[in-house]
Amino acid sequence: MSTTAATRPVGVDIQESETNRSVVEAIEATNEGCTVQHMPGLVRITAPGRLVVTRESVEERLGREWETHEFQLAIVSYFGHIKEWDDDEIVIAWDH
Amino acid sequence: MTIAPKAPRKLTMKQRYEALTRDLDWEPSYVETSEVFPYTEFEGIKIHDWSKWEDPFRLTVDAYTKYQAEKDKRLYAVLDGFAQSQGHLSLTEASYLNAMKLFLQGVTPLEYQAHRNFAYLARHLNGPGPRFAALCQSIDEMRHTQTEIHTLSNYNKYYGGFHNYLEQHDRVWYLSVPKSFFDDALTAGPFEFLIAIGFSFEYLLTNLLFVPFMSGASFNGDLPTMTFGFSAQSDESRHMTLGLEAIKFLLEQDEANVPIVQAWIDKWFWRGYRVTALVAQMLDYMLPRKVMSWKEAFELYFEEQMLGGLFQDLAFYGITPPKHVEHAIAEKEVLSHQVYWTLYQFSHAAAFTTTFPDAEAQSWLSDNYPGTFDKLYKPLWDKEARNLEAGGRHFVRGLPQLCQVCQIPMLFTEPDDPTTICQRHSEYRGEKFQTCSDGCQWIFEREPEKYVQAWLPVHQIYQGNCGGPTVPDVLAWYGIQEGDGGEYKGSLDAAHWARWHDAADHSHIGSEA
Amino acid sequence: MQYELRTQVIDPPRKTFDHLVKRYGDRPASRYEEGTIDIQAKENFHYRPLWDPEHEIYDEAFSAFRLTDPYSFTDPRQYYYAPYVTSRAAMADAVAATLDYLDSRDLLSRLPDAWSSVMGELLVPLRHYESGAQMVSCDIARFGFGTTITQCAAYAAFDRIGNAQALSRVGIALGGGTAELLGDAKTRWVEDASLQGLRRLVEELFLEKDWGKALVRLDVADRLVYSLFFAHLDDAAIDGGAGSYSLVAQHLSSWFADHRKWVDALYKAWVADPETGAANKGLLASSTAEALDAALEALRPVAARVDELVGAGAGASLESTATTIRETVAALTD
Amino acid sequence: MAVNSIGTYDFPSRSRQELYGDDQLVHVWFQENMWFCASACFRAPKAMTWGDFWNGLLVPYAEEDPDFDPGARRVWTLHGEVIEPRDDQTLEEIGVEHKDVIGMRVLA
Repeated sequence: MSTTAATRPVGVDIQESETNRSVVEAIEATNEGCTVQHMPGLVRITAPGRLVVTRESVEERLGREWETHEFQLAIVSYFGHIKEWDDDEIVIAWDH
Repeated sequence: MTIAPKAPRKLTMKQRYEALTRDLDWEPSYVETSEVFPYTEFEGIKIHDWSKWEDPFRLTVDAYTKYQAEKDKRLYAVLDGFAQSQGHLSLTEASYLNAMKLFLQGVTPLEYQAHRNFAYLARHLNGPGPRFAALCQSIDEMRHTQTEIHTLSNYNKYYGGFHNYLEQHDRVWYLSVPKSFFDDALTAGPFEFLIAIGFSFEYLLTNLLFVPFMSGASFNGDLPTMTFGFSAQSDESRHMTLGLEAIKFLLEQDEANVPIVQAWIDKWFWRGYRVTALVAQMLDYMLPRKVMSWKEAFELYFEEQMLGGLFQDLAFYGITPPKHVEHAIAEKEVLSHQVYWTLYQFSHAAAFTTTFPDAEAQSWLSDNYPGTFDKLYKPLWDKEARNLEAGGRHFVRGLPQLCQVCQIPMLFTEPDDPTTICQRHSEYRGEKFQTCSDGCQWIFEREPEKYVQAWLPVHQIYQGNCGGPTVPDVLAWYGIQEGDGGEYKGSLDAAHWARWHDAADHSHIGSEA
Repeated sequence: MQYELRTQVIDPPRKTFDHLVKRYGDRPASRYEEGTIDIQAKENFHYRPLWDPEHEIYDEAFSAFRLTDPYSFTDPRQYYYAPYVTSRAAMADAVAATLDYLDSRDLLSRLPDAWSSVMGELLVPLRHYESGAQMVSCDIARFGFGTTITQCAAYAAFDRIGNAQALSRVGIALGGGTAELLGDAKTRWVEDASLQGLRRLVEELFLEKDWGKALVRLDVADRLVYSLFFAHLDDAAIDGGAGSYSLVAQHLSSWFADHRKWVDALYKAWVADPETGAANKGLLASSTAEALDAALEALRPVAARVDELVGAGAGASLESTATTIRETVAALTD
Repeated sequence: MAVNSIGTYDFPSRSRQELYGDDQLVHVWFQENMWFCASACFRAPKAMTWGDFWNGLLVPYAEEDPDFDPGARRVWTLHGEVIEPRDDQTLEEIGVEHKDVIGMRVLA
C-alpha cells in the first residue's frame, strides 16, 4: 500500500470552544475537501495531503487581529508535519 | 549623531526567530567543543551541521510567556470554579476516578522526569535551535506536572488512591512499569532520549495515550481534567514537532544514523506500546461512560495516522515500521481484556479499585470486540459471577512473575494464540531472564547490561526490601490506606459518593432546616 | 441557591497529599508546595545512565554542596509554573513597551555616540553571555538535587534566554530594525580583546561538573556584570544624557533583583544546614573567592573599555562590587 | 550486542540468586487455564521438597480458582521437557534452578 504525500491525510484536533469556532470555520472554508468530525471536547479536521490555516481567513471570521502564534491556544494535536508556521499561514502536510 | 533609517522594516517571524534564538551560539576556542558537549558522540550519531535543525514554531520567549500565561489563566479559573462548586459531585460515578488515580500515580511523575531530562538536552545538544526547543519543552513538562497535581489535588481531598502518589511511583509494583520506562529513557544518551520520548512517545503514541484520557474526562463530567488535558496537549503539539524534527534531522544528517535510529524506533515503539496497556484497560473497563474502544483508538491513532501516514513519510529515509508492530496489531483485540482481568485480581494490592463489569458494560465489550469478548473473556466473567454469588471475589493470593523489561506481570499471550501465555527466556552471564513477548525479549538481548539492573517489585518484595514479608507489610510500605484499593462496590469512595449524593438531594434540605 | 449552600458543607476527608502532611502537618498546602515539594524521585532507580555510569539518575553526589533535607530550601518567590510564566509575560510586555517607545521616538539613534558604542560593542554582545548562563542553569536544573532548587534553575535558564533575546531586540532596534548589528555583536564577542576574558570565563564554566560550584561561579560573575551594566551604568547614562540606555537597563536590573532572591535563599539554606552547614560554609567561601578572582580578571578589560568610551568610573565600580561580594560572603560564612 | 556507554558499564543483576540465600525464585506457568491471569512467582528453599512446594505454596495459590481440583492429573514441564516430580524430591533434585519456569497443565 503506497500513498503519496499529496493525498495522504493530515489533520488537526482543536479544542471545542466558542473562541475556537472561528478558527474551525476558517479552516473549513480554506481547505476544500476537508472533513470535520466532532468528538467529546474536540473537533478533528482532516484533509488530503495538506491543511492550511491562514491568518486572513481567521481574522475575517473573528473580526479582530489574530497572530498565527495564537493557534497554539486552540490546537490539541495534529498528524502530519508542520511545514510552515509564519506570520500569515500555518501549513500541515507530509514531506514525502 | 547617527541617524537610523526611518520606518525600518519589521523582521518576519522567521527572521526574528533566527536572530533571537539560533544566532546565540558561538564556537568555543578556550576549551574544546567536545568537552563542552561531552555526551553527543558516544551513541554513534553523526551530526555535520547543527544549523540544519528546523523549528517550525519559531517561538521566542515573549510569545511563549504571553500564550502560556493565557493558557494557565484559563485553566486555573476552571480549577477554582470546580473546587468552589463541589464539581466532583457531577462526575458520572466515583469509580471514574480510578482512571485519574492511575494517571496521577503513573503519568504525572513521568512529566517531571521529562522536565529534568529536557533540561539536560537544553544544555547538552550542540545547536542553539534544538536547545531552545528542549528548554521550552522542559518547562512545559514542569507545567504539566503541576497542572496535573493541581487538578487532581481537589479529588484527593475527597477520594482515596491519590494521597501518596509520589512515594507509590517509586515503590508500587504496577507503577514500576511507567517508572522503568522513563528511567530507561533518562539513562540513555541524548539522541536516544530524543527518539524515545520526543519521537516515539510524544509523536507516535501521545494521541493514543492522552486523547482517550481527555475525551474520557470530557465524557464523564471531569471538566478540570479535560481542561488541563487539552491545555497540556496544546504544548504537546510543539513537543510532537520537536520529536518529528529530531528524527528527520538525524536521518538527514548522515546515512549511518539510519540503522541506529531504526533500532531506537524499534525499541521505543515496543517499550511505549507496553505502557499504553494501562490506557487500553482504562478505556474499555474503567470509564463508566465509554468514549471509544481501545481497538478503535489504536486503529485511528496508530494504524491510520502513524502506520498509514507517518511511516509512509519516513520510508523516504529508509525507515520501516517498528519491529514487532504486527504483534501489537494482533493484540488490539485482546489487550484491554487481559490487562483488566489482571488488575481486577490484583487491585487489593493497588491504589485504585476495580469491579465486575455489569451487563451493560459487557454488552458494550461484546459489541466492540465481536471476535474475542464473548468467546474468550465472557466465560471468565461468568465464572466470576458465580464466584461472587458464592461469596467469593477473585483476588490473587500471591505474586505474579514479571517481565524483565516492561515489568508488567507475564499476562500477555502468544500473538497467534490468545489462550497461551507467552514466555520468552534469555540467559545472560549464567542467569535466567524471562520476558513477556518477542518485543521485550529483543530489547533485553540488545542491552542485557542495562536490564539486569531492573528493580523488579516482585523480586524486591521477596528480598525483603519492601517493608516486610507479608502482604499487609508491603501495603503499609506502599502507604496504601483503607479504601484505596480492592473492590469498588462497598468501598469508601462508593459509600461517600452515595452519601454525598443523598445529602445533595433537595428533599433533605427542608428536613434539616 | 440553597442547593449550592448545602453541597458546600461536605467536609473533605483529606486536606492534602501524604508527603506534605508529613512535612508540614495536617493543613491545606499551597499550590507551590503541592507542585514542588518531594516531586523528584527518591529511590529504586532502575538503571544507571549510559553517559555517566558512576551516578544514579538523581544523585546528591553531583555536587559537593549538600543539604540534609533538600527541601529545607524553598523559593522565596514561591514560583511554580503559572505565577512564574505570568510574571515573565508581564516583564516581556514591559520590555516590548520600552522598545516600542524607543523606536517610535527614534531614541536609540539619538544616543550620544559613545553611549551608542557602549550598547553596540558591549551591551548587545552580552546576549552571548546570557546564552551561556542559560546552558549553565540547565545543568543545574538537570543535576541539582531536589525540585525546589532545580525548578528555580530551570526558570532561571529560561529567563537567561529571555534576557539574551531582550538584548538582541535592543540590538535589532539599534540596528534600525535589522539583524545586522547582531552579527557585529557576535564578531565582537568572539574577537574583541575587551570581551575575551568574559567569553573565556563562560567557556570554562561549561566544564564545571559540580552544579553547586557552577551556580556560585555564575552568580559571582552575574553580580559583577549586572552591577556594572544595569546599576552603575544606568546612573552614568542618565548623567551622560543617554536616558534610553537607562530605559533598557531598568528591566534587566529588576529581573536580577528578582533572580537573586532564590540564589541568596539557597546560600542561606546551605550554611544553615545543621549537619552539612559547616562544610558548605567552607565551600561557599572558597568557591566565591576563586570565582571572584577569575571574574574580576575577566571583567576588568570590559570596565576599562567602558571607561575609554564614556569615562564612567566603571573600573572603580567593579572593584567596589567585588568588595561588597567579599563582605557578603564573609558575613554568611564566618 | 553490548551497550554504548561512556566508561565501564557493568552492574550486577538485581535479581541474582545470591540475594536469596539458600532460597531461589520459582515461577509457575498455568497453562490452558485463563483464570490465572499471569504466571506466578514464589520464593522457595532449594531444599524444599516437591510435596511441600505443592502443599505449602502452590495449592493455597491455586485454590483461588473455584474449579481447582488438587487431585486432578497434571502434566509438569521444565526446560521444555515433561517432568514427573515425586513428593520427596527437593526442587534442586528435580533440577529447578533460580527463576526457572515450571509449566502446569491439567489433563482433561
